[in-house]
Amino acid sequence: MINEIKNACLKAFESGEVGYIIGWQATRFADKTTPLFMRSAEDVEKLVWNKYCVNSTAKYALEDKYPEKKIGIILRGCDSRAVARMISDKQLKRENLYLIGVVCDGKEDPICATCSHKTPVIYDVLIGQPTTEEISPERFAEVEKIAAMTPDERYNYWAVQYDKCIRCYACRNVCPACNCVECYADQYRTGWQGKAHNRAENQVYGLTRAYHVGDRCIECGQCERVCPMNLPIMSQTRKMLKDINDLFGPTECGLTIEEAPVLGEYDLNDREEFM
Amino acid sequence: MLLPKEKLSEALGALAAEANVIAPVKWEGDVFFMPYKGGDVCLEGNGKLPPKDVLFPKTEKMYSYSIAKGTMTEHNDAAATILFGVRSCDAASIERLDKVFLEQGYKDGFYSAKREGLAVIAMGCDKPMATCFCTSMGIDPMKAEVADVQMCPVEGGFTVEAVTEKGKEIVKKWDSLLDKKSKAKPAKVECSLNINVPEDFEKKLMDMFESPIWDDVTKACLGCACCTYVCPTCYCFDINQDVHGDEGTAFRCWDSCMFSDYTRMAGGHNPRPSKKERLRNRYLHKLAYYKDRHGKYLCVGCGRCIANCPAHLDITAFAEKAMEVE
Amino acid sequence: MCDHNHNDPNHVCTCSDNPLVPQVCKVIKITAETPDVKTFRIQTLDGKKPFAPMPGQLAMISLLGVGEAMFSITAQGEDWIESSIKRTGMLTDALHEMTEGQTIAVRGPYGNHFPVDDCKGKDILFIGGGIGLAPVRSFIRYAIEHREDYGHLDVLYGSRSSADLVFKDDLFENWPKVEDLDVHLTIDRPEEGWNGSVAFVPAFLEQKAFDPAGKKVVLCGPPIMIKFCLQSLLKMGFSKENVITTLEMRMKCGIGKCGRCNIGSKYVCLDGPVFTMSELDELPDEK
Amino acid sequence: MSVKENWEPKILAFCCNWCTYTGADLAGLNRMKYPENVHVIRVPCSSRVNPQFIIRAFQKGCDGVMVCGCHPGDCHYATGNYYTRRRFMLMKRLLEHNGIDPNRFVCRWISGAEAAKFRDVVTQVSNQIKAMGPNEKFREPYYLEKEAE
Repeated sequence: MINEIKNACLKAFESGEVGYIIGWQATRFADKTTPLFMRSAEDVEKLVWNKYCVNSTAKYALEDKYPEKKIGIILRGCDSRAVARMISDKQLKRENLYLIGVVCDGKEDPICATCSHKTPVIYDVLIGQPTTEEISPERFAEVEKIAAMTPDERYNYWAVQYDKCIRCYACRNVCPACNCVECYADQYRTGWQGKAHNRAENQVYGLTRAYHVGDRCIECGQCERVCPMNLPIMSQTRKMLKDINDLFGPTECGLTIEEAPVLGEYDLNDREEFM
Repeated sequence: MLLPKEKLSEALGALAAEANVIAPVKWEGDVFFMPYKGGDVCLEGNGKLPPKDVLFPKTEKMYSYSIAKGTMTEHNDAAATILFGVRSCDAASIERLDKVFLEQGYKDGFYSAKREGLAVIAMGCDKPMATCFCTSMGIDPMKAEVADVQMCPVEGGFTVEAVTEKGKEIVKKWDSLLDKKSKAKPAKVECSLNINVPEDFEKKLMDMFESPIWDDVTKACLGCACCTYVCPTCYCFDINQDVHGDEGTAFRCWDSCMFSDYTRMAGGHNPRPSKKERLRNRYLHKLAYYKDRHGKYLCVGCGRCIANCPAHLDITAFAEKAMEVE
Repeated sequence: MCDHNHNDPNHVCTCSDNPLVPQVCKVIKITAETPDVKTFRIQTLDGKKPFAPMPGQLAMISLLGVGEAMFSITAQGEDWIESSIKRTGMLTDALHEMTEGQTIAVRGPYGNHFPVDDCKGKDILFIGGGIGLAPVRSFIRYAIEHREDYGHLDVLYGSRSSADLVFKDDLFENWPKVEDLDVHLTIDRPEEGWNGSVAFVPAFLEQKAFDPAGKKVVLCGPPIMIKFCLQSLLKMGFSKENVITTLEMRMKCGIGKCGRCNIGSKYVCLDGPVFTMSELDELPDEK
Repeated sequence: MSVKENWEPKILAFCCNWCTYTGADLAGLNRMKYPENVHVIRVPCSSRVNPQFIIRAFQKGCDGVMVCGCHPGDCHYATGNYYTRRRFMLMKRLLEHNGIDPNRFVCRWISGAEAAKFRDVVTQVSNQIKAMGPNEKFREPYYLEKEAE
């Protein structure tokens, strides 16, 4: 598999349209890889493809919105949904990207157990045999576990989680759905998000972010992977996705590049609860 | 002198009677320095977060005021604390913070009150983790810099050695528990991760301010504050007000040089606009600026930033790449 | 650098034993210098000076309930200190809506100060741009009070328009009366009713063609002006150790702890804000 | 937590300017009595209410929050309340997921003519919350300390 990816990268460089390609490279630790930015053919040698390629490669393209040449990205299933997410959020242009899709074999990341899209949804060239996809029954297991608790137990469960949160904003910086130019938390002069590190401010941050990305979350699991304090961040957004499924019909985000967010549109005969 | 392993919780219980004891305890799946309430202590590896928030809390009230009455009351209630289970790297970080908060220009009233009330019981390291590299930063895993009591794990218990007056008082409290005859000595320990830092590495780093190495070293960084908030020697803070109508409280809280508004000025100018300048400033502060000012590296080799970085960046990989640049 | 030993009797400061806790004071006089600059005269509640700053030192001024920021102290009298503040942000907006007599909280003095001693016996050329004249003015007033210690003084000051000239009473009445002191004023664009020079400060500086012999330069203004003035000064033969400037950085604690105002290993609030150009060259040029 | 006997709940009501606010005004004109522990905030449209307002309201000491707007189809801005409907159906469930009792967050359509409905809804919500007692969840430290005194 790795040689096919390397050949795809070399072909991309020969075409002359691609400025750099984002992939993975080894680190001094056997169980960790780090994103690699290949600018020329020699860099392609450093590319690796193993079960430790857990970093998402897609969001780095956001930092280079007006590239002279195309940005090459090697996409696993979830990365391709991240790219689709950012394109439908009008943050990336499809013509600026050269997408090398690779059918994923599942990585060393708990989210891969419930992955429903090992085959990339969007690509210029595909490597590997497309697999049949189906939504994992375990998708909302975590949400149901919390729903089974009493309200006070639920609150205390989340209170302990938000006591741990150290507000490093790694979950925001890695999330492809969190792609605002200036995040509300950075405009702290306006008082939306306090700077204090206490449970209350962490709750406001946690809930606001869950609500901002809830209807566009592609369930890539990066937020839970990067959280240094291991908070169950996904179960907040998956709660919203579960409600969206129940109320507005089955949805999976980031599958096409013209997908309007659920809260960005409406339907005249939505369920009526507030009469 | 040796404190047998099974007597440890009894020893800590004795201390907890008079002062509040902070010890590494397993909570929610990780080890954290938390108030000790009986039960056993977890001495594998190191705390997920450093013990620095005993001296430099995440959020700390400074003073409350009433706008109408124009009155101002200071909050500086520091209780005597005993910090148990501090590894040599974290103890070295306390020494680095002391230089900043107690000497550099002014004495910080909040920090110094807590520091005087603190007794440090250091615990040597017999099994360093894969990401530890304290020996490369000139730190002896078995001898902590600011320890009041130095303990080292040996066969069947811990050697105990009082270093300062405070330490002697603590050891006196443990008198009945100690086995005075044992001559056990801790074994020499070497970290698996090593970088040999050359002489005046900081001068070379400071001359590399414009070098192109910074572009590809910082490219994979996500610009989050994970590395700064798990780092034992990061001491940047922000000052803010919590205002409620007529009265308010000024507090200081952790801040990170990796945030976008850290150096953004009122007019909007920002000398460090992107993650490249910020990460460069962070690496240089750890490996150059602090040494240029105080003679010691600000990085104590605890490896927490390597273990927790979402993009798996690594300060030792950067240091090695910087050493190759002429 | 005033290194704050609190047992020196004549050293007055608000540090108490905790430098981060300010002292409540009141604003006794507010003079509107220009549409967006006001000068605030501050005094403690019992009518004394909160502290005795050296020229060029800074004060952390906070409006209770709004915020805190660092400002240069432009002047001091027997029982007051003065700071000129331009309206640019959240705190300065609130300050500009203050009325006289309201309380304000102050702590300081912070930072080093202009090298008043090694400028002794030399001519001094003060160059200011816009609000940049405020920190420079503290040294001008010091030089006027110790007039005999210094040689010929020149004040070269420019701003966008005549309405934007700060400290108009000093510029037009007080300073011209001081012996052996020349005031040179310029504005950026022509205006009717203004017969003085019309030029940017760096160009105006080159027209004046000052002779660098035995002359020190104190320069402060927007970064772009400092950059071009320095080029003109070097063309005229000034050496970098004789050009002194005071820097602006984001500051939160003011006492060299919170880590954000560093340029290389130097902290602008502790080792600065006053640096000579030669010192600045040794620091990494974070723009 | 001992509930002080004469404890009055603090309820915040975001009322859309074109329908509910007019309805509340009409209730006042007709001398209809409704509990005074409801603080009304006028918003141009019910979809102007940002979910963060709700979290901040609970933080700053409110015991209940209401969002009231025009009936679907009557919105002065044509589609505002359709977005509100989706937004707060999800918000209600997310708050429930985090332990807030769903009865503490109420969203209702009240038109300009339904003064009686406004009074009934507000009275019903106020009694409901009074029965539930003060809200302890999401409280800012400042309010927790103030209650402790």
